[in-house]
Amino acid sequence: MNRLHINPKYCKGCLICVDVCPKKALKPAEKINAKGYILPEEDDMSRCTGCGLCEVMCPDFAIAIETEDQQER
Amino acid sequence: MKKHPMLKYMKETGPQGDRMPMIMCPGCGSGQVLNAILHAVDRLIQEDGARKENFVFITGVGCSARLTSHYLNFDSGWTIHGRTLAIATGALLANPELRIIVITGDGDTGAIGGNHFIHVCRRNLDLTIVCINNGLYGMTGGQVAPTTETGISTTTTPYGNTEESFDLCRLAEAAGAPFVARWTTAHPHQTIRTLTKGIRKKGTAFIEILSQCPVHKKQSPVQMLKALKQGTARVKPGEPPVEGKIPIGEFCNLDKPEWIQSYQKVLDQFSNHRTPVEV
Amino acid sequence: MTPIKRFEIRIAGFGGQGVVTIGKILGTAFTVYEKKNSVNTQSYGPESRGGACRSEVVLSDGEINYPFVRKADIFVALSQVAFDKYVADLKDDGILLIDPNGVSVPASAKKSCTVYEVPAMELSHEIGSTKFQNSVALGALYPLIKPFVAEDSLRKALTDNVPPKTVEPNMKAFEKGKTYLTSHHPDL
Amino acid sequence: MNTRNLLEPGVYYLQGAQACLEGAITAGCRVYGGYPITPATEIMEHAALRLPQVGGRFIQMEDEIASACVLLGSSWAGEKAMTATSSPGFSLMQEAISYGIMSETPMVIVDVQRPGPGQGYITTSQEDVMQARWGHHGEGSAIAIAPASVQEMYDFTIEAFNLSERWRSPVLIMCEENVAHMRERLIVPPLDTITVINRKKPQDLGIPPETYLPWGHDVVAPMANWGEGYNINYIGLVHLEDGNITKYDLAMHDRCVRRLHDKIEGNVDAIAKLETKFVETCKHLIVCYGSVSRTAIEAVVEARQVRGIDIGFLRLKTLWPFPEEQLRRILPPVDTVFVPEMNLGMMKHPIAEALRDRCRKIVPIPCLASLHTPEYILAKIDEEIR
Repeated sequence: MNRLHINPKYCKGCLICVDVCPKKALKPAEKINAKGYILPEEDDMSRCTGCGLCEVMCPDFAIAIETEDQQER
Repeated sequence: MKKHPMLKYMKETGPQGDRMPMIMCPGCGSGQVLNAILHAVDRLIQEDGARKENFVFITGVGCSARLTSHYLNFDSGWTIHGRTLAIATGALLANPELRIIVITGDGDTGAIGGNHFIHVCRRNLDLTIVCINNGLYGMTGGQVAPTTETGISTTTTPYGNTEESFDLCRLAEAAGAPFVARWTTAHPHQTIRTLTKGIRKKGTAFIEILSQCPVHKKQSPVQMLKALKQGTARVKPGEPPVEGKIPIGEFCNLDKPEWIQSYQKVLDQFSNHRTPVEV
Repeated sequence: MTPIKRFEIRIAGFGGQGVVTIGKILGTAFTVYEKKNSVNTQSYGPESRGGACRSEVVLSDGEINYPFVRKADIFVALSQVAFDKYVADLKDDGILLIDPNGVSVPASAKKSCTVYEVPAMELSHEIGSTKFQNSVALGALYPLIKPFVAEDSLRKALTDNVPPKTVEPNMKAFEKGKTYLTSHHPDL
Repeated sequence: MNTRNLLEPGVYYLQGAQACLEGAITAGCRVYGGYPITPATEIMEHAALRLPQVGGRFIQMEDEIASACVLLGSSWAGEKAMTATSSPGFSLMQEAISYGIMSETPMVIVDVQRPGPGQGYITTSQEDVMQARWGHHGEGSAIAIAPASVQEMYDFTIEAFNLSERWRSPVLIMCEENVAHMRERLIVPPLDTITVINRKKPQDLGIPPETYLPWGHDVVAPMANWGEGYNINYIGLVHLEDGNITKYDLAMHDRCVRRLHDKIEGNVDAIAKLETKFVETCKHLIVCYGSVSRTAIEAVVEARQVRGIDIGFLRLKTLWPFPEEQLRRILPPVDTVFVPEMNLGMMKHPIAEALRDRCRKIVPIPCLASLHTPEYILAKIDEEIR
C-alpha cells in the first residue's frame, strides 16, 4: 500500500490535495494543529494509485507519496 | 520520511538557519506555480541534459516575487518591482548561455513593468516569463490591478472597478512574443507541459497562470480552483474563444529571429573589425 | 617651432560653413602631429541658435586650464552675424581673418588689429562647390599660425577629419587659401 | 587583460565622451545599456560602435530605468557594465542605484550633468552632486568621482570600474557637458601599465558553494556570479550573511545596513582622492571639483602672481564619500574659503561642515549653466579680500 507523508512543518492545511485526489484517498484531520491548520491525513490509502496529482498541486511542497516500489527499496 | 520530490531544488535550510516553510498564505497559487516550474525544469535537466547551473530565476516585488526570496537552490535574483525583464536583459547580454525564468505577477508585468514587458516581447529575447495572475495586488492587501475585472470591488475600488482589464496574453502576442500561453493553477500537468516547451523555446515565451488569492477574495482555495476550471475553456490557435469563458491553452508558437542571435551576427562580423576612432 | 604659453583661435560663421571641422583639424594638427596641448570646444545649446556657429582652439606647450577663449589671438569670421557677436573678444592687437564677401569690418575695429581677407566662398566655388570654404579658410589661416604648426601637420589632420572621398578637393581648397594669402601678403 | 581592439597606446584627439567609453572598455566593460539624452548621447553612440568590436554587447533600452537595471543583471551574470545619462535620466536611475548599493553590485553610471530642475536646459551644470549622494532612497552610499578633462574621462572611468569592482559598489562619474563635449589630447599608456581590478570571487579564495556566504567572509564579500553553480540569490531586502531573510530582527537589520554604510564611509581614505596646490600655509582657499577646477586654478595662479593674494587650491577628485578627515588633516586654518560651483551652492555644505572651525568665512561662487570664467572668480575674490 502507498504511504502518505505530510510534512507538518510546511503544510498550511489548504486541503487542495484532499479535493483533487481522484480516488479520494485522503481526508481532513479531525483536529486542528498547533498553528491552527487542519492537515490532510490518510483516509483509505488502498485507493491511492500514486498518480502524484497531490504532489504536483501542493503549494507548499509538504506532501509526498511513497509508492510500494519505493518502500521495498 | 519521504519528502516532496521538488524539495531537491529548494534551500530548506542554510548556514544561518531554516528558510522554509515558504511565506505564502495557505492555499496561495504561487507555490503551485513554483511547483510546476520546478517540475518543468526537472524535466529539462533529466530529459535534455540541461545544465542546472545555467538556470536563473528572477522575480520582482509582490507575492510572486517571494518565490525566489532565498528558497531556491538555483541562481536567482529577488529584484525591483517591475524591473525583472530589464535586469534579465542585462544578464542575457552578459551571458547568453543563461536560461532565465522570470516569475512575475500581474502588477509586475501589466502595470509598473508594462514598458519593459512589451519591449522584451518586441525584441524577442530568449527568456521565459511566467506571470502569476491573481487579479489583484495581494502583497499590499488586495488593491485593484490592471487585470482586475470590471465591476470587482477591491480596497482601492470600494465602489467596484470602473476600468477595463488587460488581457496580458493578447498584449504579449501583439508586442511580438512568439510563444504565448495561458493556464490556471487548476491545470498543473498542462502547465508543466507548456512550461517545458516555453523554456525550450528560443525566444520570448510568455506563460500566464491564472491563480487564486484565497485571502483577499475571501474564498477557500478549493472553491477557487473549481471556479478557475469552470470559468476557462481551452482554445487552440486560430479557434474562436468560447463565449463567457476565459480562453486557455497555447495561443501561438512562431518562429521569429531571437535578438541575442541576431546581435551575434553583428558580433561575428564586427568583433574582429577595427573602426579606428578618429585620431 | 616657437614656444607658446597660450594662444587662442576662434572660428565663427553660420551653420554649414564647416566651422566645427576647422576647429577639429586645428586641434588634431596641434595635438597629434605637433605634440602640443590643445583644447577644442564648439558652440552648443543657446549659442548655436541664431545662425552664429563657433569653434575654438586653445593652444599651449604646457597645461591648458580654462578651456575656452578668454581673449582671442586670432578670430576667423566667415559671416557678419558671427563677426558682430564675437569681435569684442578679440585681443586689441589680435589678428582678424575674414571673408570680405560675407563680412564688412567697421573702420573702428580695423585700427588696432591686423585684418586679413580671403574670399573663401568664392575660391571654394571655383573648385566646384561652396562646401570647401572651410578648407580655404584653413589654408589662409596657415600662414598666420606658421610659427606653431607645420603645413604637413595641418594637411594630415585635414585628411583625418574629412570624408576620404573629399580629401582631394579639400586639399585643393587648402592650397588656394594659402596661396591667396601669401600672394597678397608676401611678408607672410 | 584582453586587449583585442582596445585603443592602442598613443596620442589621440578625442571628445570627452569618446575617451570615457574607451576607458570603460579598457577597464573590461563588455555590456552597455542606455537611453539617448542630450548631452550624454555621444557616449552611447560610441558604445554602439565600439562594444561589438571588443566582443561586448550594446543595447538601447526603452528608458533610463531599464538601462540602469541592465547593469544589475549584467554584473550579476559576470560582466562589467556601464550606462551614461544626463540629469533627468539620472533621476530615473536612482532606484537601481539604491538596489545596487543593497545588492553590492559593481556598476558604473556616467552622469553628464545638465542644469535643472525639470527639463532645465541642455547646457552644462554641477547640479546633481547632491543627488549622487542623497538621490537614492535609504542609507548606504555610492562612490562619486568628478573628472575635469578628456584624459581624466579616460583615466577616471578606468578608476570607476576598479573602485566598483574593489568595493562592490555603484560608482557614479559626475561630469559636466563641457567635459563630455570638448576635444583634447588623450594619451593612452602601454596597456600593461594600466591597473584593472576584477571582483574577488569565492572560487579564487577556495570557498565552495556549500560554505559560501554571499554577504559574508569579509568587509567586501567575494562575489559569485550567475551560472557558476553557487546558487546565489541577489537580494534587495535586508538579509543575513548567508542571504537568509526569515530571521529578521533589529540586530540583523542594523548589522546589514551598517556594514553597507561603513564599507564606503569607513574607507574614505582608501577611496577618496584630492589634489592640492599652495595649501601648506595659505591664508585663503578655493575648493572646487570637476571642470570648475580648471577655471579655479587659473584664477588662483593669477590671484597669487598678479594680485599677490595668498590663496590655495584644493580640488575634490572624489565627491563621495566626502573626504572630511583628509581635508582637516591637510589644510591649515584659513581666513576665507571660496567654493565656485555650477550650481547655487551644493558641495559648499559638506565643505563648510568639514572646515567648521578651520575658517572664518565660506563664500560660494555660483554660476548657472556655464563654466565660470577666471575673471568671474577673480572678481569675487577681489570683492571679499580687497
